[in-house]
Amino acid sequence: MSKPQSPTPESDSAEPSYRDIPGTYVFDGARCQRGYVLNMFCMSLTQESNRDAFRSNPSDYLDQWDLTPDQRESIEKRQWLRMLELGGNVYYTFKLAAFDGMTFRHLAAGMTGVTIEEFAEMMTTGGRPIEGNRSRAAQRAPEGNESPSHG
Amino acid sequence: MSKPQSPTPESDSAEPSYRDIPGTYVFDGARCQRGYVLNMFCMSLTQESNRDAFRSNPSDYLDQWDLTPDQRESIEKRQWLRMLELGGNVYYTFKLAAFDGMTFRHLAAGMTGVTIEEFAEMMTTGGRPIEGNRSRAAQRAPEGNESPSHG
Amino acid sequence: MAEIFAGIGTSHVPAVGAAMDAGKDRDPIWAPYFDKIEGARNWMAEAKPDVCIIVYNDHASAFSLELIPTFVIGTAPSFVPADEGFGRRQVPDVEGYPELAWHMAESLILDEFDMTIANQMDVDHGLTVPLSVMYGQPTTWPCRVIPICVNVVQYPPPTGNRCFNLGRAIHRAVQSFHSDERVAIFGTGGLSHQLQGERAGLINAEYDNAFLDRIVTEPEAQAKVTHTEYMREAGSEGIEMVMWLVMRGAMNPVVKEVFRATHIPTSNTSNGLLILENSAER
Amino acid sequence: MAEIFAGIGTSHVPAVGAAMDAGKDRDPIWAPYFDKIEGARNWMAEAKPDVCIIVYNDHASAFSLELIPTFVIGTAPSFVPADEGFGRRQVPDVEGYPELAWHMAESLILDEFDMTIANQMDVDHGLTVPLSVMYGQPTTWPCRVIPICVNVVQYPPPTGNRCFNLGRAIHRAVQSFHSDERVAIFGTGGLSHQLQGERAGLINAEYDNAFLDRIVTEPEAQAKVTHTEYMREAGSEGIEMVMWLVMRGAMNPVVKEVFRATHIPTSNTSNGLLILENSAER
Ligand SMILES: [Fe+3]
Ligand SMILES: [Fe+3]
Repeated sequence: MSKPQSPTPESDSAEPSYRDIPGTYVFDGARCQRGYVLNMFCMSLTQESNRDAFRSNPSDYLDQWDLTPDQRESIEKRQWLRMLELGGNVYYTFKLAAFDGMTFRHLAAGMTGVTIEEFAEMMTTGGRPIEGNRSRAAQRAPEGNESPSHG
Repeated sequence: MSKPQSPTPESDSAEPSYRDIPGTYVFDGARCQRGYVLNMFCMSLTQESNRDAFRSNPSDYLDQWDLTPDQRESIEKRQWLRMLELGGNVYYTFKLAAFDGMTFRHLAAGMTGVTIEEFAEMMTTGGRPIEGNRSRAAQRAPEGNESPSHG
Repeated sequence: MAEIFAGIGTSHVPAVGAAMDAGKDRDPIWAPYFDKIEGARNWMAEAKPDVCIIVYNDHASAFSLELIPTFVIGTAPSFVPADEGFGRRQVPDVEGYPELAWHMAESLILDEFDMTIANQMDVDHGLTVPLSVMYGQPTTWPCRVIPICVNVVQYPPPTGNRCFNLGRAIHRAVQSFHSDERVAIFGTGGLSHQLQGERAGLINAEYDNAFLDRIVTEPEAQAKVTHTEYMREAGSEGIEMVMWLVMRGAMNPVVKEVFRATHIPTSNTSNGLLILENSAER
Repeated sequence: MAEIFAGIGTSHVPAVGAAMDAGKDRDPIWAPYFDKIEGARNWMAEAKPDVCIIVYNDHASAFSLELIPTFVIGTAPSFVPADEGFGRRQVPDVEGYPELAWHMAESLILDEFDMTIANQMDVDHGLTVPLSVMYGQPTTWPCRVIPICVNVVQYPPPTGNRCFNLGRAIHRAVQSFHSDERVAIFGTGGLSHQLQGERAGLINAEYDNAFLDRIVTEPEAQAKVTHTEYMREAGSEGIEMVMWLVMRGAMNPVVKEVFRATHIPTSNTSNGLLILENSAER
């Protein structure tokens, strides 16, 4: 699969074409429904008084939110990628990361399973390349010239 | 001025044509800016706890709102028409009227300076007629065949 | 595909809901109105829509002047009656339909309507009174509801033309949904009334009747009517009538009028109720 | 009439604001970026716009998933920096321009854009970082600001085409305002970046450079690019680039590029900065 040189309109209807993008959790209606409570919990941490309450008693504070057991565990264990799988949106989960004193780079390292140093090194050397990271279908294709790439 | 038999598009630009409608306070941007605090005070009365606070100490409760002296007086004296002149919107001022146990008919009677019985009588006999109530310009015209009418 | 098979135009006068809630609908002052709408309730009991899309406006209940959205679509699983200043209306909670509502939201936005999506929202008399008008007093509402909330309180509301085109886009959105459910769409508000100012109490029955005729047979011409004309002829709150154009736009070009009633007044309002079914031709 | 004389496209990376706030902009890691943008700051000091319209997105700061507006216009007299999870950013409050903002709101809605009007709203790094980029660290911002906030967090954002047309409508709205003030419009966000998932850290410099070229010379073609292409090629958060189309739509068809800089990376983002002036021809 060769790289498209000029933008080719793709249909946004039916089975959404964005599902083909690898390693990407597009925050559509289905995810928004699934993650609503998880994200609203994260959002609550933009208020100082809520940050204080969560800091002083995390378990009591989490009890106030109607999270699924999986979602609650993902929060307690800071499983950043799993939060996305359970409907989290990165701008919301970042509120929790910021609560922990993390930056977006820390969060990205957490989601991609590398150290912050490794992630920083990838970014300062040009970031994760687009080649090999465009399409799930191409990654599965036997030719393999869109195989996963990690920078 | 004869009654338009079919709708004639009017421009909504420049000096707005709606300013010609008599006895009508179109809630445009200028009014919204002027009445923002007054209306948000009224809005606060949709919460039971705020109604309780306003009931038990009206003056203290009003102190919390950055009202102009005129606006505050219009609220304290329940000058319903004056509230509109000062930027009030009827759906908001109705929150205050409802707080007082009034209906929209009571409020309308209050704004038009008639008794509730007189207002009810006008409504049950067909309401305020459109003839004579279409246009300020026509009301001012010497022919006078659009003179104010009160049903 | 899901299908919009009927359009219902109705006023949403709070006093009508209050009369029912207080058990006063058989009182002499209210009986004539409720007698007139019995045919509509019978039609509804027969038609049994699976889903009702209700186009209405919020009256400083869920929204305030802090944030004024032009078009809102409610995607929540349920909607609670709002406290409009004297406690919540004692009617059942409204069951939503998140899957269809999200499908519509995505379709409408990609169709270039700038919707606001509400995942949580109280609903006021603008939505609950039309349910009471059509269904009476069941213990649960017999349909799922998708609220479409239109700003008509802050000037300027969306134009009549924009409302009509939103209806058309809603038609496309519903038609592309995977279920085979039958959908009714309500356009609510109006007819002529003015709640404010020295002109409060205005009623213009002639204009209202012409509006009802034109909504049925000449909706595209009606969609061109300006805000100033509505406010002048039908009263400042008569501008709510633009919401009927959303309903009409979601129906086929040719429709069959199956019910019409008018009553003057309920509270301060010229009350109208109209039911349209799609004709075979589209 | 007021006039939009310049368009500014800029990333709005929070780390850029944080570096300035912490006095680290001359640190070895940051100096190369700030050196590159000095020409833009000099241009700004010369150009002195009276008003800046800033098209940006809120990042779960002023708005949450409870209510998701597609297009917001801020009509407040002032806007306070939001608490994004670690206290408010220590930069001056942003002075609004209610009279022009209301004029625009009314014009845009009658022009059939379904705006949400915000009379009160906190503004996050999406708006304050572009001010920092262009103005540095003054004690008060030297212009009045009209925030235009676009949803790009919840899928689907408005289409590129809709954004471009909103820009055109903003041009019409500003042009019909009675003052003779000089207005700059900012399109912010992007360029390529992805903050989430296993693909976090994606950068596509080739795509970004092509985008910058096309924004200048082929905006109508760029307006046809789909959301999926942006997300695929520029990363899930690269979708922010649609907001540059609002800026471009508000400019004349032919523009002069007076400044361009790119820098990879600031934080996780391919950072772009572009300044356009209107050519004589429209
Ligand atoms: Fe209403
Ligand atoms: Fe951003």
